[in-house]
Amino acid sequence: MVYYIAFILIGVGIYGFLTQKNLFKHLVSLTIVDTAVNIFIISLGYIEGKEAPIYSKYTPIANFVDPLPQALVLTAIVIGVGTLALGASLLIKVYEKYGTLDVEQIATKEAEE
Amino acid sequence: MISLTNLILVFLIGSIVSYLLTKANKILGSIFNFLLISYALYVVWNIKVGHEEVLFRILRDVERTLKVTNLGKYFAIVSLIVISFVAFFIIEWIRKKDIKPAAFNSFLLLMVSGILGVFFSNDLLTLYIFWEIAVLGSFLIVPMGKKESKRAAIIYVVTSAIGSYMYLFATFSIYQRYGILSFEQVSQYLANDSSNLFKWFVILFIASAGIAKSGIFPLHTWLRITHGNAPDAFSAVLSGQLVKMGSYVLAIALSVFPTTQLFSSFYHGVPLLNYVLIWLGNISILIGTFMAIRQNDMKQLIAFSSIANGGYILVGLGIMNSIGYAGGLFHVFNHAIAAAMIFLSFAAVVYRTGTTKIDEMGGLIWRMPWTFVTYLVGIISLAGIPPTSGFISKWMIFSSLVSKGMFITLAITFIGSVGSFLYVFRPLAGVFLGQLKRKHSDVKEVPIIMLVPMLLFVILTILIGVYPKPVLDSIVSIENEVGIKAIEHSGTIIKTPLGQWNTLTVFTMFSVGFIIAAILYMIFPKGKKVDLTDQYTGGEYLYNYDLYHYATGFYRFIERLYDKHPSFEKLYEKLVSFFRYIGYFTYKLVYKTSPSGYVFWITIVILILFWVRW
Amino acid sequence: MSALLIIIPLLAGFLFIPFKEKAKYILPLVVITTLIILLLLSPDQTNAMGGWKAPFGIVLVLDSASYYSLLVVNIVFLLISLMPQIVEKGYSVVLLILLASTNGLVLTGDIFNSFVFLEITAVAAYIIAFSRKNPYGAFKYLILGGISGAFYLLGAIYAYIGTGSLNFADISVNIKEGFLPIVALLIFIGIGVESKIFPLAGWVPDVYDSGSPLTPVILGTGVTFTIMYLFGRIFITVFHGYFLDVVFIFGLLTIVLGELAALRQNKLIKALAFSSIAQAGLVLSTISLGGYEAIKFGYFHLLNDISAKLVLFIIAATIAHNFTENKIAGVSFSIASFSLIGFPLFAGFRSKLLILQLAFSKDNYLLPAVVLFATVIEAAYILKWNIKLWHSTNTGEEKQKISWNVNLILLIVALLIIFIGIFPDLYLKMAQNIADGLTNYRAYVTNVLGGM
Amino acid sequence: MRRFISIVIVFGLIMFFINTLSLLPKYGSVNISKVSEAYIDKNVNGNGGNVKYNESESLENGAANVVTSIVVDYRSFDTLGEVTVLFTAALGVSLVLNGIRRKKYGRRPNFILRVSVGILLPLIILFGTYIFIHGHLTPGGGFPGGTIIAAGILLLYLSNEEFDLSKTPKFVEGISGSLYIVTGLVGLAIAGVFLINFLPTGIVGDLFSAGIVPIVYILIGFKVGAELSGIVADLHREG
Repeated sequence: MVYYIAFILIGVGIYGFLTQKNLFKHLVSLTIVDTAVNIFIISLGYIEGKEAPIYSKYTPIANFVDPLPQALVLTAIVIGVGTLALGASLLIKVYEKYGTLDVEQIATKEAEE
Repeated sequence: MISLTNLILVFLIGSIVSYLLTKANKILGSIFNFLLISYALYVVWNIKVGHEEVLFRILRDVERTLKVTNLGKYFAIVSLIVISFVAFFIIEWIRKKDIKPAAFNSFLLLMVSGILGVFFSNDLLTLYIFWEIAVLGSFLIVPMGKKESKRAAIIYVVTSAIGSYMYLFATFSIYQRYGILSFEQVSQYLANDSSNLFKWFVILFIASAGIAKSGIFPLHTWLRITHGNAPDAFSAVLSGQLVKMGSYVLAIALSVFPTTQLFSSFYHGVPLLNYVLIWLGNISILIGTFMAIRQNDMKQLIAFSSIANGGYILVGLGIMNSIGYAGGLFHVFNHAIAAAMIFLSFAAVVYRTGTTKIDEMGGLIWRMPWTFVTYLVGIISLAGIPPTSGFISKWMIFSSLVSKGMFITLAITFIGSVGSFLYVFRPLAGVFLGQLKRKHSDVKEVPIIMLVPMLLFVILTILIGVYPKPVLDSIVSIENEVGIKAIEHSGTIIKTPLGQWNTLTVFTMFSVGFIIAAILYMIFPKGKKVDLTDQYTGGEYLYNYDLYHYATGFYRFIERLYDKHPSFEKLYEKLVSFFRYIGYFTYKLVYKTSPSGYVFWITIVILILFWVRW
Repeated sequence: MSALLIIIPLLAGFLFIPFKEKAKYILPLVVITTLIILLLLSPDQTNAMGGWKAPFGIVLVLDSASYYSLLVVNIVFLLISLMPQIVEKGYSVVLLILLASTNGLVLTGDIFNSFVFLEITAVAAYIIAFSRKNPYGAFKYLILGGISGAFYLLGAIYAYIGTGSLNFADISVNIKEGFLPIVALLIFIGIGVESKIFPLAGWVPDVYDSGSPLTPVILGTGVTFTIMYLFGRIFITVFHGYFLDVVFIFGLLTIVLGELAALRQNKLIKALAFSSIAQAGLVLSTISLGGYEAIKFGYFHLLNDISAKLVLFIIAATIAHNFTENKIAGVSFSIASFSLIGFPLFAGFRSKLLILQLAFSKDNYLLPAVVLFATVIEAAYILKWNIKLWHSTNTGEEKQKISWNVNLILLIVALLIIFIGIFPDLYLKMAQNIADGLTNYRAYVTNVLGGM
Repeated sequence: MRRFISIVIVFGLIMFFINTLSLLPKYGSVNISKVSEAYIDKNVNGNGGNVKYNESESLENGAANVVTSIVVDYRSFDTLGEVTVLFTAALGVSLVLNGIRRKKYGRRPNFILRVSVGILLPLIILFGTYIFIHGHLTPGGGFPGGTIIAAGILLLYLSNEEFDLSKTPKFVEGISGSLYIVTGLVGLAIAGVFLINFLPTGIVGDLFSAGIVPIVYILIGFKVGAELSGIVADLHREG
């Protein structure tokens, strides 16, 4: 069931790309796609009736969910953050140069050069 | 006597040496060039036929070999004669011209090494390698000419690339089908190959390299621009010799792979393939002649004449009976010498006057008499008037056409030679006859070093015109080698089914007539020489001195007949701009769009692959 | 031990972050040390990271293919590090990170690890792609890279679900049969964007024309080779050539449309960017002909293309006007462009000839026709630029003189191109080893999974 | 028109993904892969099996939090790559936004913010350090801990105008990153294998257990904290 949510979220992200004019919204759609992929990865590891993969007082014996997707997601999230940070700073420079973040106006400005 | 491979290596290294030498001193470098090329001519002259050498190995099992054949030797001698004369001409010419002399000399040697390789290669791939080296060498020199020559170099390379890449395609399909590449084996395999389509495809694609290079109909547009704008001395080499490389490949395609045995005869013993090629030759004769009449720039005019003469050679080679084939080969020699002679005289004219436009010049006969003589003999041989060698080859082609009964081609070739009288006379009248322009009054004759090669050409044409035995002997040996019944000739008499032609009697008749005319000219009182302005014309005083030179629009009345002629250059330009538009379209659509465009393309690729895969 | 190739540049990068400007001097040292280490290592060894054996931990595989690819990539980085002129202030640290990530991409034997290194290369490439005049191009590249990274990650996850582990060798051996199409498709999208396949490589012209000379030089040569190697590793060794017929069609499309688009460019760097797209397409379609010979000639052509591009991009980025005052640059530019077109005495001719002969021997008449058509177009625009630069009359506004070390490197690479043109077996032997390593996947699997 | 096309495309894409559902195991009934089985039972090298909290002694990994054991020990090379991505991103941000002066918003931060920062900041910092020190015992670890510290720094930036970390994040980042590699190199020196866990792993669940895992995670905590605050600092700078 969660798979459908993940796929629909990817669809929303891509839809955001295809229709939005403002560049910052593209960055937001990129994050949506990243989070959607992360949700999909996490949902692949879940097993009904099993606990979080940590040995503790409450869960002394191994009765755990699949830990590997969670480890991979940890990395994927940080990569998403890295790209987002760089994208935001690039956008600042784009705004500085073109004075706008709208795709059409940038295209017209670039055509003038 | 050094072997061929070393000769080619010497030229490759020589091109670097001559670069350094010319950097030091222009004249020294050009002299070095001339000596090296004449040494090559000497080596090629007395190399014995059948001598074979292994060169190097590219595709694993097929070695690259060089082999001296009669055909190759004949073409090599013709080319080297032309280049050595031009190299001698360059010694003086290079000093004045504003081109980069060091680069010019070194690329010239690079080109010669390519040419030597082409004529002596024994299989399709070596021929392609040296062909590309020659194209590279000549490509580097062409842009040194006028402003327009930059664009001309590109058109030149692209057209010759089209031709040579079709040739390469055919070479590889042969290699893939038979596993061998050398000419004899290929012709044997082709002979007993069953599929007619493959034979057609192979021969046509190999001939396409020749078509591109010798400026035959579909790929002829580059000749006008390249010859017209290349550095003057080099356009002599370009049209005198490089075009002959194209005829060499055509000769290979037609005679070494004997098309007569490969295909059933279509019309009086001429196979359909030859017939098609002959018709291409005809069209290029028509185009060459009619377009040449229109030209005002003398170099472009002669460029169109090389298209026409390329057509003659193809018609000659295509007929494949003894007289026609011999006529074609002889015409290779004549046109090489005539075109080189004419272009050298133009180079001399430009050396002195600086322009190539016919209507800007006039009356140079008094100032540059020897250049005028070379030009006169050149156009006589080009037009094919008896005492010079040009007539013999054209006469052979006509007689073979008659004996084959191909009357439409005969009619076209006649129109071609009549047309050649017309367009050849235009520069004669425009440049040499008529009034001398005031700005050319101080023009002197070109220095001796430039005159010597021109006059040598003159002597050579008349000598071969009178005594064609050496050329005819080598043509006979080629015909035997290629398996066509050789023409019988003895000394100065050439026997053809339609009668024989004795060059000696004709020459004596001509010289007698010439002497009588000279005597009459001496005896009768000559007209009083009068200055242009000293005449009474109905009360109107002539104050404009240059007005009465009628070189501008010389053949306006003929040009009006076909003003709206279909121009292939415009057609090809449209084609190029069509490709450019596709490029622009993809660039705008895929590369210059906003990020949403990129994502759009990614999703489209996924959907296509998804739709195709499942 | 092979981990050192990744660790040393990374350590240098970390240490030099506070004083970025001075990193310019230690960059050549680091590259030389990695080269020395590489030469000391023996080609076929597998190092498990953290001591955990193959399917469980991450494994770095150093077989003949990755050995020679590393050699090529490190030599390219060495040449670039010897030219501090083209590296802007503070970018040497980014170059160090890029070197670490390219070495990692070549060495890694784990699909998720390759995703991480691909992302490091991508992020480093976004930074290099950015310059004062080109923030928009870098941003577009970031978006495209981000999306392709997401798809690559999805592909990795599907591979994990399909085989139970993330190791290349494990995937190639026991991936469940239904998963291969979906995994191949997603990975193709992920790598396709980086390896300049036709519809996906929208970023190339804007990024290569970023104004800073470093971008086209490093992205066009070093990173392209690594991505092509990764493509070979995944699609041949892991997927056993499963997806290659699709790649063949895309390759042909890339060649034709890449060349056509180059025809109309009026800036030299953009034209060269399209030429590198077309050449990448040619390499990909040659590789996807399938078979040991095809891969060998594909990588041979890639080596020739890389050496020609190195020269062309350096000159196009530094001085883009007449060569009269710096002759050596002019001569090497001409030599590189002749080798690109395939004139006989130069390296490009050899590889084009072998590719044509190979295509014919596989009864594939489409590839030669496309290659020859593309070469005609390429001859047109490359030679146009050649003439324009040699004979341009405008006295270039800034009389930029190339410094001696850049000239020296240009000359060395140009002479190498001619040398390869005459004796091609130096590059051929390298390409042969790469093809060996990639094709016998049984040795790869036993090397990784079996031995520990 | 454009919206309609994009809807169709997105619908096609979702259909593409849904089509792959037939391959995937049903949600909730995934069977654990052989690799994760080994991670959970900590017997990759075959001497693990039935790990029990507070009892099993000197296992091959020893970290109570299995996810941390994967992130830092079994697949520690991934995390090294991971940290480099963040490092490059921070480097990139500083190269792209190489502003000098600190951006002044020109309005004084309101009273509540300035006072509450005094109270909250130590708590945030304490909580962050707790997270990445106990990385191998409780959920979370280097990355979340570092982010919390960076959030604290952000709070500082917002609360007063003059606050500016000049170059300190760069130093901290550089040192912690190279220390992480050095621990890996020490493993290489001792046991000839990069990033091996050369310290004793103690009892599952103790604070000082699981060999180098906590040390590495603390270093990562510092590094991530320094990098993210570096990014925050750069974004606050002019230009």
